[in-house]
Amino acid sequence: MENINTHTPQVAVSQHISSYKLLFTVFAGLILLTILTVLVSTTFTFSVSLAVALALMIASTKALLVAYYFMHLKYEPRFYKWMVIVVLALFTFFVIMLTIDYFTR
Amino acid sequence: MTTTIAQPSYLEGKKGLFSWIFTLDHKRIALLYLYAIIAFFLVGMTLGLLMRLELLNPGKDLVEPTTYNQIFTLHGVIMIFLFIIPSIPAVFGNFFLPLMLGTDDVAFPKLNLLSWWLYVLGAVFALATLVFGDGPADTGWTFYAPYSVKTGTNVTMAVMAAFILGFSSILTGLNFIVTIHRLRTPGMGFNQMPLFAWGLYATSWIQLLATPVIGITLLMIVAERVFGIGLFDPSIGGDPVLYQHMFWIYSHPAVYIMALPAMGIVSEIIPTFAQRTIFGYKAIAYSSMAIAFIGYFVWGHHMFTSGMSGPAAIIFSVLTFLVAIPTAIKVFNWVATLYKGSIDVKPPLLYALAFIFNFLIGGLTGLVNGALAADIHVHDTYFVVGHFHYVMFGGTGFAFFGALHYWFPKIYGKLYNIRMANISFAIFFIGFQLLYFPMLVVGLMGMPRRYYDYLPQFHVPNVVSTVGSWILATGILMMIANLMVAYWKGKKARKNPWHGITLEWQTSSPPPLHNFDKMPEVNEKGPYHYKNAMDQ
Amino acid sequence: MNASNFVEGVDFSLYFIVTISVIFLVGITAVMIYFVFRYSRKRNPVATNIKGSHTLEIIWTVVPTILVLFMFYYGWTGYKPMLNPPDDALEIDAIGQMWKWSFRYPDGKVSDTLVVELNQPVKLNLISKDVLHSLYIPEFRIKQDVVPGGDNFMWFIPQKIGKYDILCAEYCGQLHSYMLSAVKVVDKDAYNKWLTSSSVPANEHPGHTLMKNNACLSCHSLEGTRIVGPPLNGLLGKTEKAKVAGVEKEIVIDRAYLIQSIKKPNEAIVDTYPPNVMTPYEGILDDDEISQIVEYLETLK
Amino acid sequence: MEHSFSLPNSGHNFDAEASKLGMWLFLFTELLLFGGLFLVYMVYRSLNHEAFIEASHHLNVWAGTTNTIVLLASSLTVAMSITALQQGNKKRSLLLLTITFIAAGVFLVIKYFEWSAKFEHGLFPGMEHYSQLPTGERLYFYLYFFMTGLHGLHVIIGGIFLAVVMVKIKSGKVHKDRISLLENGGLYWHLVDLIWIYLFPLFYLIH
Ligand code: HEA
Ligand code: HEA
Ligand code: HEC
Ligand code: CUA
Ligand SMILES: [Cu+2]
Repeated sequence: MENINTHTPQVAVSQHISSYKLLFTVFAGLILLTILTVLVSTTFTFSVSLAVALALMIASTKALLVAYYFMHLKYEPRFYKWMVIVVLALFTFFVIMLTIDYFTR
Repeated sequence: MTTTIAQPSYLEGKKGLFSWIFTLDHKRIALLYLYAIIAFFLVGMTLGLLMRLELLNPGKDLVEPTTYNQIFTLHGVIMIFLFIIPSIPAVFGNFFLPLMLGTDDVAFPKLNLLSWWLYVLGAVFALATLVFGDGPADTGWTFYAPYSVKTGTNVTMAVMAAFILGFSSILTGLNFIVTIHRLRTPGMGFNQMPLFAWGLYATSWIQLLATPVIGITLLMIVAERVFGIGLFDPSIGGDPVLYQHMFWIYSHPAVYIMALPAMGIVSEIIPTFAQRTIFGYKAIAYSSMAIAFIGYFVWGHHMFTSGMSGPAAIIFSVLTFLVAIPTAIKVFNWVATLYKGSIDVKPPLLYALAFIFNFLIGGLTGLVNGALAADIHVHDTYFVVGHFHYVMFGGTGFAFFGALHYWFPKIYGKLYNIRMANISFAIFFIGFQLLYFPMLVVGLMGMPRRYYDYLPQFHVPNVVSTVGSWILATGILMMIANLMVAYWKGKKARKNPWHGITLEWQTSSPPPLHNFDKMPEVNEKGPYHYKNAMDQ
Repeated sequence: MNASNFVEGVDFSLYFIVTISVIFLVGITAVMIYFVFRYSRKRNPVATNIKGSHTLEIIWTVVPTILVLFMFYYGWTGYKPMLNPPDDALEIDAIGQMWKWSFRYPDGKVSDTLVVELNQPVKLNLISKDVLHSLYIPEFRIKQDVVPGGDNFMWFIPQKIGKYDILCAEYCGQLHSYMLSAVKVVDKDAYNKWLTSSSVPANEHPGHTLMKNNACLSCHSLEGTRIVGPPLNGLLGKTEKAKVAGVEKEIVIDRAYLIQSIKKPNEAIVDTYPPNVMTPYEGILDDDEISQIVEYLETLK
Repeated sequence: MEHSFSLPNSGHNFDAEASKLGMWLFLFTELLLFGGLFLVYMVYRSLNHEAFIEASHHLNVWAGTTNTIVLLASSLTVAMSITALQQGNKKRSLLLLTITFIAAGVFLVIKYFEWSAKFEHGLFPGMEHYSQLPTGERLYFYLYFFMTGLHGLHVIIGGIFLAVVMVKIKSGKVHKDRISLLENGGLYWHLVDLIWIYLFPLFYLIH
């Protein structure tokens, strides 16, 4: 937490500029993943839990790409990454606790 | 050296209603909150008093059952959403966070004003239930489905009120986090921050991350009422218990929204009146974060009798006990701070000590609630009612009034009558014990809460409790009167009447519009390093 | 002897926690007050700055941690048996509805009070017809929510002859505090005698019995006083105002209307009464039963 | 000589980092707002598994896929418009934002058609057909409307946000060296996209 901020914030924050090429590459990846997830769910038959896991994994990869490149998370100070991790961990804990209750009834 | 042209104080600047209700100055916004919150507190307390009157004897004393149910719901909603959650952060956090950080405002002053307006809007919604629809909600402040979906009273509006107030709370939290990260004065790292700021920091994260969950849950209740069929309805495969999960995912962390700022206040008052550095600064600071974090994972302890699975119950119970540890650490450090201090017993310190005592009873009864077997017996009885009044009112409420007495000279530049403050404190304290201790007893005897009427064996404790409520009311009214007298004709207060050394004491009383005439000096050794006790 | 098999476990966890709590409460308060006097400004004009102590921090982290883990443990051991009813337990349906408890025995007998045999384990299947309730027997130290659509249960072994209160501990609306009943623990002979006796007065109209058993009477009076719902005497032929699909209408009450009012009360909301309060009894009562009730209502003047 | 000093880090001075931090914090609250709904979804799907699969057949996978691609593309153009403005190319930035804006429109139009199809089949909570559905399927549709509805609302809010940004870019209030507002608009828009990334498989792709 110490590293961001404190003394001279009025100075403009250094800006990272993402190249169009990078953005396009990421976009292409996102489209491919979208097609993949549709294909996986419509053409193959997996066991239920595997299908859900796959769909969520692909979605999470996409989300990561969006956050990392489109939202510039990659270039943000470490503190931002920590915040995101904490928020996701928190949500995961909610999921785990609810799962424990509902699946051991 | 200090040949500054003194600016006018924030109270003197612009005059007129609009200069207040559209102000961007954090100090004026804080006062707007203060007046609104005290007003709602009095309304809530009047409702509490009515309940006690009704419960004086078994059978009907005063009101009809439905009215009683509406009264305790409104009492709960007002006390939780309009009083205790905003109380310390919105009033003293707004006023003193920027001062303590040595800066001139919060990060987003306009957002701050918006929060206040949302608060007012939410309050209007909450009170409008008195007039519109079929009267105020009669569900309890927990709005449990399916009753909250079935009842004819105006639940929709009450729930909307809570939703809007939630947003107000989120924005305050957001503002404080950014303020703390961005606006500390040069030389003040996180570990040079006053503990009140730490308390607010931990609180803000809870406000930010927990409140949206209840927001969405309450929207589901609204949708359910509007479409007449919905998500928690078992006849379509839904589960009413899921509502409870969603509700408590927010509402348990919310109890730490109430407690952490209060603990911050106590951590300010004790070193000032002991004139020595606080014992275990880091332990107190980090335990706030620990409470905030663990506090997210214990919500299930409100649902031990709901039919939750055994393994889930175990985990929630263990975690509940673990969340008590950081609190214990704080208590021990406060007491240790008194050791070898040079203690000046003034009203703020009395409130802080009373906080510790009451919070001990509240917290320790919380442990009874957290134990599975014991909670099966005491759940939804007056024991729980006693528990939460001890922590919320005995804890946070006392800390709120302690803070008011501590910072009153800074806020208004006036000093109150100390003797009167001590006397009203004593009456307040005694009334409090008489009012709430019998609740613990009658709860263990098995009297359920939210009862309009009760069996004859519960009579005696209820009488004691009601009598206590009158004594308490006397004390509070005396206290408020004393402060009002001080506001009109109190002696002028010095800049630093208690010899505190956090930054807010370095500016004049009341502070100038831009907070400081002179750059505040940060104490590199930490915010409570007293050089020599009496040299100010 | 304790009133039920759970008293010991629950009370032990309670006493254990309360004892430790009292020790801490008294100890901390005493130390606090002592410090305030011993180090008052008069006695100790110059304070000593003490920044902290790692040893102390560790002690007062570890000791409470150990204590609370014991508290947890005793809470758990007292609670665990509540999850596991014995196989030979007598299963009784405990039905909660606004605002009445009723108990249905395996042979079909329905009763307002729970009568159980001494030392015979009993399992209550908790059924709710409308909102949440919670069946609470303080003397037995047990409580469990009654969730609509859920399948909660509770069990116990009554160990002492006597009569104990049953309370509703989950808020369920207007008459929540009147949702009371009792459990009567009797010996084997008395139990068997009670089980075979008929609780229904010989000359009672079957419709009346049905109304008693289905909680109608907790909301409706039969002689003209207003409780939660409208009084049900002298309805037939009466004209009254009601909202049908949101529109005010004058209704002349006939048989069909009464049947509809029981099956789907929300179709027509009688003026000045709240909607959604009465449970739709369609599916709870069959057509025969409803016509018996209506027959009975017709006899009331 | 000290009478005019300005406090450092003053709240009244513009602080780009603060506004970005504030925006991220706000996004977290949005995430948990939807997070609550995802929790409800999770529990109900696990309790009513077959019904959810059955009900999902009423949804058109192709409409969903198209919308996913539209939204991803709009995310791309927002990200590009930031790059453009950072490089000082105001015109291109505005053009890219216009495309984003149009994409938002396309998304909403497709959603509109999907919703009206469901309305025609009476699948909206409270409608005739809806109330005859088996238990579980009704939950599915309730959640479907609630979650995509809330998401749609966010698309609209995001669109308005971007429109405001466009006006400010035009008038020169937002420019190369003061880009925060555009960045924040972008962040918000990406969040809307992020949520859809999860909604899509959870509602359209259960088989
Ligand atoms: C300010 C608000 C506040 C605070 C701080 C707390 C603090 C705690 N609460 Fe409380 N609680 C409420 C407000 C609060 N609560 C409310 C409003 C309700 C009811 C809601 C409703 O249903 O309407 C409630 C209900 C409630 C329940 C549900 C009861 C039921 O309905 O059956 C439980 C159960 O576990 C519980 C537990 C605890 C615990 C373990 C703590 C702990 O954090 C306490 C920790 C503190 C201490 C333990 C004291 C200090 C420690 C020492 C001096 C050290 C020595 C101690 C040891 C040996 C460990 N609370
Ligand atoms: C901070 C929170 C807070 C505070 C301070 C209080 C304060 C009081 N509460 Fe509290 N209470 C709650 C929060 C709080 N309460 C909550 C959350 C619930 C649960 C609701 C639910 O179940 O849903 C509850 C429930 C609750 C119940 C249980 C109801 C039931 O279950 O049936 C009771 C019963 O006695 C009660 C009593 C009181 C009393 C007597 C006070 C006393 O403090 C009041 C003392 C009164 C005065 C000090 C009056 C002084 C003022 C005047 C005399 C008026 C002057 C007027 C003007 C100048 C305008 N409360
Ligand atoms: C929880 C409370 C409650 C219970 C239990 C209840 N009712 Fe009602 N009843 C109401 C309310 C409130 C109304 C008025 C609103 C309405 O018309 O739906 C009502 C209306 C009625 C009416 C229409 C009266 C009129 O004047 O038109 C009839 C008939 C009736 N109930 C019969 C019954 C029967 C028979 C039972 C039991 C099997 C029963 N009720 C159980 C609350 C209840
Ligand atoms: Cu039934 Cu309370
Ligand atoms: Cu809790």
